[in-house]
Amino acid sequence: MNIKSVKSQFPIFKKKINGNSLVYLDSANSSQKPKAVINRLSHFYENEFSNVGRSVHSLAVTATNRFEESRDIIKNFLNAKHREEIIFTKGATESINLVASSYGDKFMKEGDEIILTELEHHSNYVPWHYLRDKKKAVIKFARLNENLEIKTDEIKKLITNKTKMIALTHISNVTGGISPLEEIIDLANSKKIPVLIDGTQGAPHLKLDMQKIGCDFYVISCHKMYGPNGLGILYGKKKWLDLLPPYQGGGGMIDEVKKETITFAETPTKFEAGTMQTAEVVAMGEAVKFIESIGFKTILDHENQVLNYALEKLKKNNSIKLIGNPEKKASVLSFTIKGIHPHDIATILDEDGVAIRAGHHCCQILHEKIGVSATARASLGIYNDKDDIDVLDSSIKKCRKVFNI
Amino acid sequence: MNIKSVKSQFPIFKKKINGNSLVYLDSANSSQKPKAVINRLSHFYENEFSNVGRSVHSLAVTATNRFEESRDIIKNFLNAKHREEIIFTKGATESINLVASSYGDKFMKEGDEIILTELEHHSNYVPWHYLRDKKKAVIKFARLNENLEIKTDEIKKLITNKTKMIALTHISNVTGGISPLEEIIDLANSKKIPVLIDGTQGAPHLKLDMQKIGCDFYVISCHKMYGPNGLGILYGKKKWLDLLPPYQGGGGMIDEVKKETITFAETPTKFEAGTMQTAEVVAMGEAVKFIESIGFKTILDHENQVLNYALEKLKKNNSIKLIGNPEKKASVLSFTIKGIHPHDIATILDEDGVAIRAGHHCCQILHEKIGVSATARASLGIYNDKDDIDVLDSSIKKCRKVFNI
Amino acid sequence: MQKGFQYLMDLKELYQEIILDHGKNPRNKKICEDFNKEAKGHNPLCGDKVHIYLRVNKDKKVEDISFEGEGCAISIASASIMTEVLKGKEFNLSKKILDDFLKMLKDGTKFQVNSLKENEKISMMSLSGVKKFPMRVKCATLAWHTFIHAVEEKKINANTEKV
Amino acid sequence: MQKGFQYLMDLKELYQEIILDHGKNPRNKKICEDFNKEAKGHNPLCGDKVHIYLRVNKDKKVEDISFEGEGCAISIASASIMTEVLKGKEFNLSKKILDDFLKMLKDGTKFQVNSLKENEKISMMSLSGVKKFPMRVKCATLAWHTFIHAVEEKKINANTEKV
Ligand SMILES: Cc1ncc(COP(=O)(O)O)c(C=O)c1O
Ligand SMILES: Cc1ncc(COP(=O)(O)O)c(C=O)c1O
Repeated sequence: MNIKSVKSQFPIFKKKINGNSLVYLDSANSSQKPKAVINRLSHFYENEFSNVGRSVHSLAVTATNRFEESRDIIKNFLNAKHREEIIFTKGATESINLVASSYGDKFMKEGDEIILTELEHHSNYVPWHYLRDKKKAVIKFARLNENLEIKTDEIKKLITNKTKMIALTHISNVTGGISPLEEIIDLANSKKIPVLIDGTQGAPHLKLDMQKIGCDFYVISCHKMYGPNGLGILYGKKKWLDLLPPYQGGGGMIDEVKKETITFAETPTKFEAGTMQTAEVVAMGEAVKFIESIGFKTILDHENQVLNYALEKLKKNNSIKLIGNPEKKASVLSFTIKGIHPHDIATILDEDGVAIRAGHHCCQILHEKIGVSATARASLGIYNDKDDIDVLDSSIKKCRKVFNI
Repeated sequence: MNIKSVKSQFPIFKKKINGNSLVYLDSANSSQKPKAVINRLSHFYENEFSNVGRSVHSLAVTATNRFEESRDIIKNFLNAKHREEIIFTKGATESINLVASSYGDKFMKEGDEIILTELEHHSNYVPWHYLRDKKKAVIKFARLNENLEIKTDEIKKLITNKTKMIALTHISNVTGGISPLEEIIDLANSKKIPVLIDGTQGAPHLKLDMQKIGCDFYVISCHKMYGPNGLGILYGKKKWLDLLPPYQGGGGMIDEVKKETITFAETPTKFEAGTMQTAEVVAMGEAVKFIESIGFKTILDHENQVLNYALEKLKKNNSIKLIGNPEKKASVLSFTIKGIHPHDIATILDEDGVAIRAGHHCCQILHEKIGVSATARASLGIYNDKDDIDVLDSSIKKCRKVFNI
Repeated sequence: MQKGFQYLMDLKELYQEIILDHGKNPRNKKICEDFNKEAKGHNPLCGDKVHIYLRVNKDKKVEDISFEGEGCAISIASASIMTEVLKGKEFNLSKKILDDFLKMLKDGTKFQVNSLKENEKISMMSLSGVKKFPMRVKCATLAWHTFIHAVEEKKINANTEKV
Repeated sequence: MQKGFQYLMDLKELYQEIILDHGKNPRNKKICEDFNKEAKGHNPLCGDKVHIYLRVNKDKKVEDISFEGEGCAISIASASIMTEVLKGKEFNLSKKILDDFLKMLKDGTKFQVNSLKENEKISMMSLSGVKKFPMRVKCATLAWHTFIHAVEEKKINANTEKV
C-alpha cells in the first residue's frame, strides 16, 4: 500500500495543528473522511437531493435508487444473506438501543439474564441497563483475564437457562483486543442464545462476513469507518427482524394507520421511522467503495505493521504502562505515564500536532477494574504510518520534561 | 427579495429534469440546500473534523466549540430561554418519540388521555400509539371542521382531568393550515396540560419565539429548513427536561457507570446518547444564518405572494379540487383532479420538470376523513416564484390531455 | 429538448389507450361469487390498495377472479388485466405467467409461457411502459403480488415495500 | 513555527511550577475532621472526580476545608489552591472569590475582591493559563463548582458538563 497516496486522499492532513503536521491518532473515536466521501455528500446535495421513497418525481426516484443501492453495497460488504437484514440507524448506539428495546420488549421477562463483559463501551451496557430496570432482568458481566481479554470460559460460566442475550464487543476500544467470536457464537448457538456483537471498532479494521460470523445482530457506526456522521448500521438476522416489533414510530414505517389500530411495514422499513439520512446513506456507499478500493487485506497488513512498530517502540519507553496485553490485537493502544494524568499528556501531545484521546473512553467498568479513572489512547486508521509513531514517541518523552520528572 | 439571487444560491437548480428546468414544489417533503450549507459540511469535514466533547486535542476543541455554537445559534433563533432547552435528535420523528417515551414513562398511567387532531402526521401519532399500547392510555382525536381546520373548541371538548398531553401540528403538511396555537396553549396552560407542537412544517415558514408561544415541547426537522439530512431539534422547557428520564442510553449521556447502577448527566447531555451528528449540527448553524440573512419577514411575504398567486390560478381551473380551505394558510397546496389519480398526475408533471408529491403524505387519518386515499401536493420553499406556478398550472392542464378527459 | 421529447413518448407509452381504458373501466372489479381465497395488498408509499378474490376448484384452477381497490391508473389497469388473463388458468400456470410479467417489467424479457393468447400478451405488454418509470413499477405489480398471497394463503398483507 | 513556539509558551504557562507543585503535592488532600458539609463533583468527559469536605461554623465561616479526588494536574492543583484560599473565609466572601476566579478564566478580568492576599492572588492566577486551552477550563473549575454545591447542599453532584 502506498501510504502517501492514501493519506493524500484525506484533505484534513493539509491542515497544520499548532504549526505542525497533524498526527491523527484518534480514529477509534472517529475517523477522518476521504475526499471521495465528502464529495459524494456535496454532489448528492447539489445534484440529486430529494427525500427518498415518498415521491414519484425524477429527483425522488434517483435519490431512492441511490439510497437502496447503498443498502446493497453494505449488504455485500458485510456478506449478509438478505438486503432486508441491513437497517440504517443514527449510529451504533441507536442500533443497540433498538435491539435492547425491541428484543427486550418481546422476549424478556423478570429474572431473565443478559451477559455482557467488563470490556463493554457504555453504549453496549446502558441500553441493557434500561432493560434490567424495566423488566427486572439481570445483567452479568463476564470477567476479563489479567491481559484484559474476554475468554469464552468466563462467558460459559455465566450461562443459565435464563440467559436471553449475550452482547459483547468485537474489538475493544481501549485494549484493541479482538474477541474470540467464533467460540462464543458457537457456544451461544448450541444453547440457542442470541448474540449481539458491538462491531463499532470491528467494522473499520476487520473483513466482515455476517454469514460466517453467524451472530444474530451486529452494529456499526459509519463515522468510524471513513463514512459520514450521524449514520449507523444494524445488521440483524432476518428471522429476528421479522419477529421484532418496530422501535421508533413515525412516517414511512407503517402499513396502515387508523384511529384505533396501526399495522406496520416489514423489515427493514418498519425499523426506519421518519425521514432517513439520505445523503449520509449515499455517502456511506462511497466509504465502502473507498475501503474496497484499497482492500481489507492491505489495510490489515498495513495497520498491523504500524501497530507492531508502535508496541515495540512504546514498550522500550520505561515510563509507559500499556493497558491490557491481548494476544490478538488491532489498532488501539492505551497507556498511562506514572505521575502524569492522561489529560495532561493529551494536552502536551497536542502541542506537537498529535491528536490522542484521554479519559475513560466510555468504559468506566473497565477503568474501575484496572483502578485508574483515565488512560491515554492512541488509535490507528488507514492513514497512519511509522512516522506518526515516531512523533508520538518523542512527544510522549517530552511530557516528562514538562512535568520535570 | 431578489428571488433570482436567492435561487442562484441553490446549486440544484442548475440541473435539468427531463430537459426542463427544475420546478421544485416538494419542499414540505424536504427542502433543497443552499451552497453555504453544503460548503459548511465539506469545510467541516475537510478542515475541522473530529468527534466532539471527548478529546482534548485541538481538532476536538474546535469541533466542540462549533457544535455548541450551533446550539446557541438555534437557541437564539427559537428564542428559547436556556441553551439546555435545545436537544439535537435525528429528526422530528425521533424528537416526538423521545417525548412520548420519556414523558409517558414518567407521567402517564392507565386510562390517562392524549389529545391529538385528525390533521396529524403519522410521526405525531404512532409514538403516542405506542404509549397507548404500553400504558393502556387513551388517544382522542380532535375533529376538524369542514375547512379541515383545527378549532380550539374541538380540543376543549375533549379535555378531562385525565388529559396528560395535547400534541398537534403547527402547520398541516396537507392543507397548509396554521393552527391557533395561542388559544390552544392558553387553554392547556390554564389546565396545566403540557403541549407538544409538531413544528416540522412551522419552523421553515414562520418566525418562532418559544417564550412567546409558550408550548412545552416543539419539534423540528432540519432537512425541511434548508439544513442537512439526519438532524432534528427538540425544544423542551427546562423544567420538563430536568424531570424527564433519558431516552436512548450510551456514551456521553452518563454521569457515572458502575456494574449495578448508572447515573445520568443533565439536560441536554442526558438526551444526546452516542456520537452526535457533529457535521450536520455545524451545518445547521449555517442554515439558520442563511435564513436570517434573508429575514423571516421577507420570506413570509414572498412565500405568501406565491401561495396566493397559486391559489388564484388553481381555483380558476375547474377540474381541480383543493384539499381544505383554512383561513390562515402557509406554503402547502394539496389537490385532486377528478378521474386522474394523484400518482398519475405526479408522473405527468414530472415530465415538465415539476416535482410534486402524491400519496397520503403520512396523514392517513385525514385522508380517510376526506374519503380519498391519495392527493397531489405542491409545496413551496424560499426559491419558488410565480413562474413556477405558471409551469405547474399548464402542466396540470396537460394531465387531462394525456388522459383524454 | 431531445430528452424532453423522448420523455413525452415514454409518457404516451405509459398511458397507452389500453391502460386508460382498463383504468377507467376496470374489468372484474367486484367481489366474485363464492370466492374461497382472498388477500389484501397495499403500497404504503402511495396508498394504493387492492383486494383480490379467487374461487379455486379442486384441481387448483382459478374458476373466478375479481378485485376491489383504489389506486392510480397503472395499478387499477394492472389488476383489471390480471383478472382477465388469469381467469380459468391453473395455479402453476398462473405463477409462470406472473414470473413472465415481472421479468418483462424488470428487463423486458420475452414471455416464456407459450399458451398465452395474443390478446393476453398484448394487454400484459401494455404495462411494459412502466419500465422507464421505476417508481411506478410497484403500482404495476401490486395486484400480481397480492394474487400470490391469496394463492398461498399468506397471513400478512402483500406490501410493495417488501418486493 | 511562530505558532508552534507560541503554543510552547502557552504550555509552559499552563504547567507553571506552582501548578506542578500543587499537582504533585496537593494541600489539604484528606477528609477534614468533623466536616459538616460535603459534595461530590465529576467531569464525565475525562473522569476527573473531586469530593469536597467543609467544616462550617454558625457564622457561616469555612473553618476547615479539604478534598479528595483524582484527576489531571490542573484539576488537582485547582482543588488544592482553592482549599488554601478559602480556608477561614466566610461563605459570602467565598462566593465572590469564586466569581472572580471564574471571570478570570473566562475573560481575564482582574479580581474584584480586595481582601485577597498577594500569595492567594498569585496561586489563583497561576491557573489562568487554561484560558488558552478551552477543554481544560472544566478541569480548573470542577473543585470550585463542587464547593458551591457543598455550601448550598445541593442533592445532585456537580457536573462540569452542565456549567
Ligand atoms: C407535519 C409533519 N410532522 C412530522 C414530520 C416528520 O418529520 P421527519 O420525517 O423529518 O422526522 C413531517 C415530515 O415528514 C411533517 O410534515
Ligand atoms: C466499542 C464501541 N461501542 C460503541 C460505540 C458507540 O458508537 P457511537 O457513539 O458512534 O454510537 C463506540 C464509540 O464510541 C465504541 O468504541
